[in-house]
Amino acid sequence: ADKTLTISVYSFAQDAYKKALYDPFEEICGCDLVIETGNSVERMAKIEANAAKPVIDMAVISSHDALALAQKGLLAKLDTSKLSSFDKLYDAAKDPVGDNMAVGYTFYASSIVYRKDLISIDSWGDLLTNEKLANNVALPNITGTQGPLTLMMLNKANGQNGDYAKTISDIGAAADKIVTFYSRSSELAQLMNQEEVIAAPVGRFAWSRFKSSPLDFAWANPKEGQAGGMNVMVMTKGNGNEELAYQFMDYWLSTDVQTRVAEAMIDSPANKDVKVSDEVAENLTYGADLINSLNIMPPADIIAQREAWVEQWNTEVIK
Amino acid sequence: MFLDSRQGLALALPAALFALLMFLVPVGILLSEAFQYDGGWSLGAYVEFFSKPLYQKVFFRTLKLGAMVAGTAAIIGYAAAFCIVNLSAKARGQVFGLVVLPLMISPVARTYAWIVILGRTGIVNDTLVGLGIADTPLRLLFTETAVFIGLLQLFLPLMIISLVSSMENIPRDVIPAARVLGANWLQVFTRVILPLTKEGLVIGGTLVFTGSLTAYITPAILGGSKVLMLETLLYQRVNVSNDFVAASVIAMILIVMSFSTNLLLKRIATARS
Amino acid sequence: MSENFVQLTDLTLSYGKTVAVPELNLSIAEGELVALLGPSGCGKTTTMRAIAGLLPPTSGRILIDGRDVTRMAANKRGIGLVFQSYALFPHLNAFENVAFGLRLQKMSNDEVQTRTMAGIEKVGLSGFEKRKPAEMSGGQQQRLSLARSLVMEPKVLLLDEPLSNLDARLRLEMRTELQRVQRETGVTMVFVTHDQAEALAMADRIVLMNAGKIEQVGTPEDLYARPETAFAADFIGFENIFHVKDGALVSDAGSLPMTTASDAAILAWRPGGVQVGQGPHQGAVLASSFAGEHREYVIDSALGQIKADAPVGAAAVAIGDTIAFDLPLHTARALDA
Amino acid sequence: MSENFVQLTDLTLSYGKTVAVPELNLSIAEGELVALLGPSGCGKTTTMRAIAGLLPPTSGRILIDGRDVTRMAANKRGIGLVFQSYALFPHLNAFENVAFGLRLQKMSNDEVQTRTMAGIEKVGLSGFEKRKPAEMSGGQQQRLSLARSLVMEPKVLLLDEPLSNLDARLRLEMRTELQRVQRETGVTMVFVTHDQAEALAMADRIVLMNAGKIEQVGTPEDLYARPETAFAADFIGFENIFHVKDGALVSDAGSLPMTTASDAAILAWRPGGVQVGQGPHQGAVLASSFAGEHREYVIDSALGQIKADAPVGAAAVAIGDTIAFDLPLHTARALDA
Amino acid sequence: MRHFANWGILGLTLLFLIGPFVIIIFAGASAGESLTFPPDGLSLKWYAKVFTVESFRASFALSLFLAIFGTLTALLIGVPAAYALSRYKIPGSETIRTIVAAPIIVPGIIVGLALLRYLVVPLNFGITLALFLAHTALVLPYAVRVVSSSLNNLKADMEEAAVLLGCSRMQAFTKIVLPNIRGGVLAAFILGFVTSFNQVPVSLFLSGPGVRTLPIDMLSYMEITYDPSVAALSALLAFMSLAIVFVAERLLGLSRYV
Ligand SMILES: Nc1ncnc2c1ncn2[C@@H]1O[C@H](COP(=O)(O)OP(=O)(O)OP(=O)(O)O)[C@@H](O)[C@H]1O
Ligand SMILES: Nc1ncnc2c1ncn2[C@@H]1O[C@H](COP(=O)(O)OP(=O)(O)OP(=O)(O)O)[C@@H](O)[C@H]1O
Ligand SMILES: [Mg+2]
Ligand SMILES: [Mg+2]
Repeated sequence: ADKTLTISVYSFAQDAYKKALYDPFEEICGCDLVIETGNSVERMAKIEANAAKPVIDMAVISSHDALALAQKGLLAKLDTSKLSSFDKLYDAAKDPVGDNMAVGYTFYASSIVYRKDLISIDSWGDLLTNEKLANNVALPNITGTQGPLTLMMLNKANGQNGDYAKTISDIGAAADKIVTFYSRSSELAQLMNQEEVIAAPVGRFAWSRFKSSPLDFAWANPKEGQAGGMNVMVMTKGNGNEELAYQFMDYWLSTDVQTRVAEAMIDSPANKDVKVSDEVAENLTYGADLINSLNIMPPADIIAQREAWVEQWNTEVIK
Repeated sequence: MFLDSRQGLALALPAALFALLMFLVPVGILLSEAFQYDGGWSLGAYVEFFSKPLYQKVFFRTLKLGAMVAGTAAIIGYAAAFCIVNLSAKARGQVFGLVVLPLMISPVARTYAWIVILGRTGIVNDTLVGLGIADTPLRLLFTETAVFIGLLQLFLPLMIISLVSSMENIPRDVIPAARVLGANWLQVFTRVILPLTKEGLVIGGTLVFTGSLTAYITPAILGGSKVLMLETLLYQRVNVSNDFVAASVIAMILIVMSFSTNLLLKRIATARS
Repeated sequence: MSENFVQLTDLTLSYGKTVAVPELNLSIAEGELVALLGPSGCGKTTTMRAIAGLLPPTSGRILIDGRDVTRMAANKRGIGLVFQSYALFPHLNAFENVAFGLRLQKMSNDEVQTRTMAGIEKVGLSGFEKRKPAEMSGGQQQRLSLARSLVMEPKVLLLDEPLSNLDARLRLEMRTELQRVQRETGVTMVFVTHDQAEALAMADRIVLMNAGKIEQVGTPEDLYARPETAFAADFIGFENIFHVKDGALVSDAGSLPMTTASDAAILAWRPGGVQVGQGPHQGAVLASSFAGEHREYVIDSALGQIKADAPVGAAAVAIGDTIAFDLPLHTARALDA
Repeated sequence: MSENFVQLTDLTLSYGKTVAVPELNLSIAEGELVALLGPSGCGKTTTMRAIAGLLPPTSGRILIDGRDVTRMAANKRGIGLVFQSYALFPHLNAFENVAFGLRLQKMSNDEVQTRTMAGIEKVGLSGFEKRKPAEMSGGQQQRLSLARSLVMEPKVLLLDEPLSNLDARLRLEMRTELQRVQRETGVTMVFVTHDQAEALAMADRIVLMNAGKIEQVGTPEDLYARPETAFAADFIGFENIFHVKDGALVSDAGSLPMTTASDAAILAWRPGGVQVGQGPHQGAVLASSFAGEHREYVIDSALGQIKADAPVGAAAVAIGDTIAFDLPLHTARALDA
Repeated sequence: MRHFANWGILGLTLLFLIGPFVIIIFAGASAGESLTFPPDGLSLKWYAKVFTVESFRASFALSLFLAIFGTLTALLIGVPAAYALSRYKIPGSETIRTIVAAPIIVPGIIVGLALLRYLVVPLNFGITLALFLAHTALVLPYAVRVVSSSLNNLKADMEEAAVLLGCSRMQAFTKIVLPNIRGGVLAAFILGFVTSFNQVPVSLFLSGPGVRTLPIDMLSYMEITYDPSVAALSALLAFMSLAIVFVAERLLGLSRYV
């Protein structure tokens, strides 16, 4: 094929995506997909480095990273009329970062995974205060996607009403008893499997790794509720391949593809029309009720405060 | 020695030009960004860097770990190299093969092996608790100890290689001569072996120290964000904060550290004789 | 004064599986100067290293001054060794090389200074104190190595080809110096050489070795005049060696009738013992060379090559010309088969 | 046959700023065998390297067979050089070392085979063809290096201490072989040695060098009997050299009256020219050594140390005893100041 | 007694150096789902899985290409440089030495970033080309240093002898110098090969859609899961490197030179 579309995606479950999304799309468009994978920060850094002459046509990243890129003028404003499935999306997914710079394609919940045979978790606050968790708990690093979510929930649990500085100080005070601040969920899974850590906040998309372990893991339902996040699609500015990119985005958002991806238990759908079995739903962040109950931090809040958080984190937590 | 220097220059130039154009120039441009501060040329970025307590701490930790790894590698390296040199030619080849074996293994995998070994239920803790040396499993992962062990294993082969090759250049009968003149083994080491292998020590020391400073995978995985080193901090500055200036500052610091350590070691080595 | 100051009993020395020296027996008296003589590879260095404690014997014993030192460490034996390869410390200058052993003893800095300087002077290297070995010529290095051992004033001093790299004059000087040291300090010396002239000149007694075994032991005069085996005779300069058979001299090349009968099995002549210019035999001159006091000829005879010395006064014979010669019985050494 | 086959004109040779050989002039005839003699460090190797083309001269010219080769590349000159350090190729066995140069020429494999084997045989290394240099003794390596140059049949063959590592017998054999080769092929040979006996024995002409300069050139007999300077005399064996002043012999140590008057400025005696056992002078014996045909004494006299040879038949004098001696004028060599 | 102490020290050192390798081999042979030692039962399924991951195949090919051709290129320019530095008096030879050795002391991330920003983006160099240049530069210091040290042990008079026997300078180099330093060249090749093959920091930035070195691919695989297949892959790669060294040793007698 003489047409190619270069996309940048998260690296997990590429085999499943290939079956559910890439292969059928290549069939339809008669083009080649070139796929770059990696975690969102690295991919963002490269999009920025290549801004003058974009290599990537279309990328999927976290909503606040999308906002950051948008603010640097690296993204193209989306013409939603070119996305036939746009109306089927949950409202929250339609314009998550404002100005139509991105559309959401999946939601995820975020809560605490813990060893049900050793401990019970009722509240996010337990992470810092439960005696049994001293030297047995890991938290996500503030620089990752999960970090701000945990910060938000700890803030809520301690009734600090958005005074994140105070929450970071609390984490700093407890830092000696925290095994590590992880940056990859796979790393956390390894640590929990070798019993280095018995509880830690984690995104729902990683749950399957814990569920299959011989150890007794459970997904907490803390009284503050679960945190939530969304991953979005964006298009780089001036990539010259817009038509194909729209075609691909639309295909990915279609009920067909979203259902296939959901049934493979990879991504939870952002398309309202997707219907799945209870058993599948159990593993996903599925359904309007659940999605509406999630504590979601506006991307703008994260972007605005992150530098300050990292700064404070570096002085008080990492020390 | 052939004296036609033009021919010599022609032979050396391709390598020098390659390193210069394809390597030093781009790196130099990047590093020069660290001298851009508030729109002009200044050392402001460096002042700012060293004014942050975390950065100071990371700086000194990196220095300390680098020195400790190099020092320990030198001690173990001498013992091992001396044993290797004393082996028969055949056994020497085989042992040498085993020593360089770790170099063949991806550092990624090597480091993950340490996660398994140093874990709460890993072999080290099992042994310590089993022997009654420790009551409860020690927390080794994500500590400086873990990073130290990982780096040591990573770079020890380089030290052994340098020391073995410089020990082989010790003239044949010099050690027996010292023995016959009344030196015990410690004196043989300090007065004969050490001065005669200092070149190997300088090369090995520089390789290990520089390697420890600029290693990325090991501190990233075994230390995580709790044991930041300059290289992992550099990565964080680039990737998380897009802060190229701080990254350049850190890179420049690393280069200066490596370079001055090399000079210092050379100086010490030549001053002694 | 002990007759058995250094005593080697059934000493077997090997490198891995190859036996270099099998079952050696040798006694050396206190204050004696013994030369180990023998061709390259016969085990001279090997024997020295064993005495010094650098090569553990496979079997047998080494006694020094009555004490069994077979298992004693090299640095405890109080033995000096001048290495064939000098074994100087390349990182130390001449002064520090000589001072090395002294500094290891509890000795004041002043004394180290005095004794080192004296040692350096003895070998004629004053003024070279600051030079590194690499900046000295072969002969200077050899002398430095000598000085390094001498200053230690060992009970036994082993010297492995200590003069091989010196030119004739320097060699004579160093010989004199070694003999003086030995006389003055009464040290027992064993020195190795492959040069018979040196062994003859210096030694009280010569031990001639061949392929790891002792071939003959005796005074220089003994060995020079009365070698007991064909090997010894050949090595010591009786370069013309022939079997006697039915009143004729026989070699691989042919035979020559004898003028006087002899009942010896083997007869050997030095080049100086061969008479040239007149005699019953004839041969072509293969080579001729001037040697100061005499002229050396190689003569192609019925017995093969014969080496003969002619007084320098005699008219020189050109190469290729025929010359008359004799092998007189009175200059021959008779040997058993 | 050219009288000036190899001609060095005002040749100055330097290492960086240090001049090793200043303005050397020397002519060597075709087919001549010349020895470069001189103490260590006098510039012998340096001169050889310049002739071979390995060291570009600072100034001056080198002519070979009438052609100026001063700027000619070393591999074009057709000169052979046997290195003092052998310079064998460690990765090649003995056969391949010798065959190396032949293989570079357009020559059939058979011929390479034949000539190489012949060369190896000449130096007595048959059977060692498959050995690597590291598996051979020093003397064997030296002979291999010789063979490698000989098979090339160069016009000029330079040999830098080609026999230094051989023992007396082997050395004689190799000397004979070198003389034979030279006679048969008529090659011009220049060889370096620090051993006067070797120079005397082999050379047609000896060039005696001292500190980069030529001290004397002459036939062996010339040099041996008639050295012209004190340095030459000393080097060639007139080891007892004294100034003549007011009818007495004078040295740094003292003076001794002469029995016969002489108008020479300097007189020199070989040890063999000194008469011992009887004579007007007395001295204590400092050292005494057996040398086969004679006994060498070092006598402590009013002139300092005197070296003297006594016939071996005479009764030996013990060290420390007094001995009578004379310095007869008829055995002395007179020299200018 | 000495012998015993000798092997004692060596044994402990080797245990420390090789222990992790043994763990990797066995962890990769686990029948369980996660990286553990001792493994939960033995099976070869993870070793088998390695061959089914498509991206590993592509990135292995890229890494192998870089390691082989990057190292060869480094040797191609590095050996003459080492030769010139040890045999000629060159003006500024210290500067040349420093320039050539510099890539060792520059942090890899900076190298990757610099090449990306100043070669790839403005000059339109492809990522593969940039990777190739970076790996060549990284191997260059090893090539020059290792080859230099074996050249220094090689006496210059052998080349002179060869020239006098009729060689040109070039022939003297190929017939005499090269055969005698082949151990050094081989050691440089192996050192360069493993350095390049296992290089991570430089390649962190120098990767693009479809272009990724194997270690980076392994790292990103581990973003998703720590299953034992990465251990299995590492063990396989180490065995591959060992096989290369073993063959080299057999063919060229490496141990005589190291
Ligand atoms: N390290 C060694 N390993 C194996 N064999 C050796 C070793 N050193 C010497 N040999 C062998 O032992 C024998 C005796 O060697 P040694 O060095 O004692 O000879 P040498 O009499 O000193 O000869 P030279 O006059 O050449 O110095 C020789 O055949 C030699 O090849
Ligand atoms: N590469 C060099 N650099 C500097 N000086 C040198 C070099 N080679 C030799 N020399 C000096 O040049 C002088 C002559 O040296 P050369 O090697 O020609 O001596 P030689 O007569 O061959 O002595 P030997 O008998 O010891 O071999 C000596 O003073 C020596 O120190
Ligand atoms: Mg020996
Ligand atoms: Mg010389």
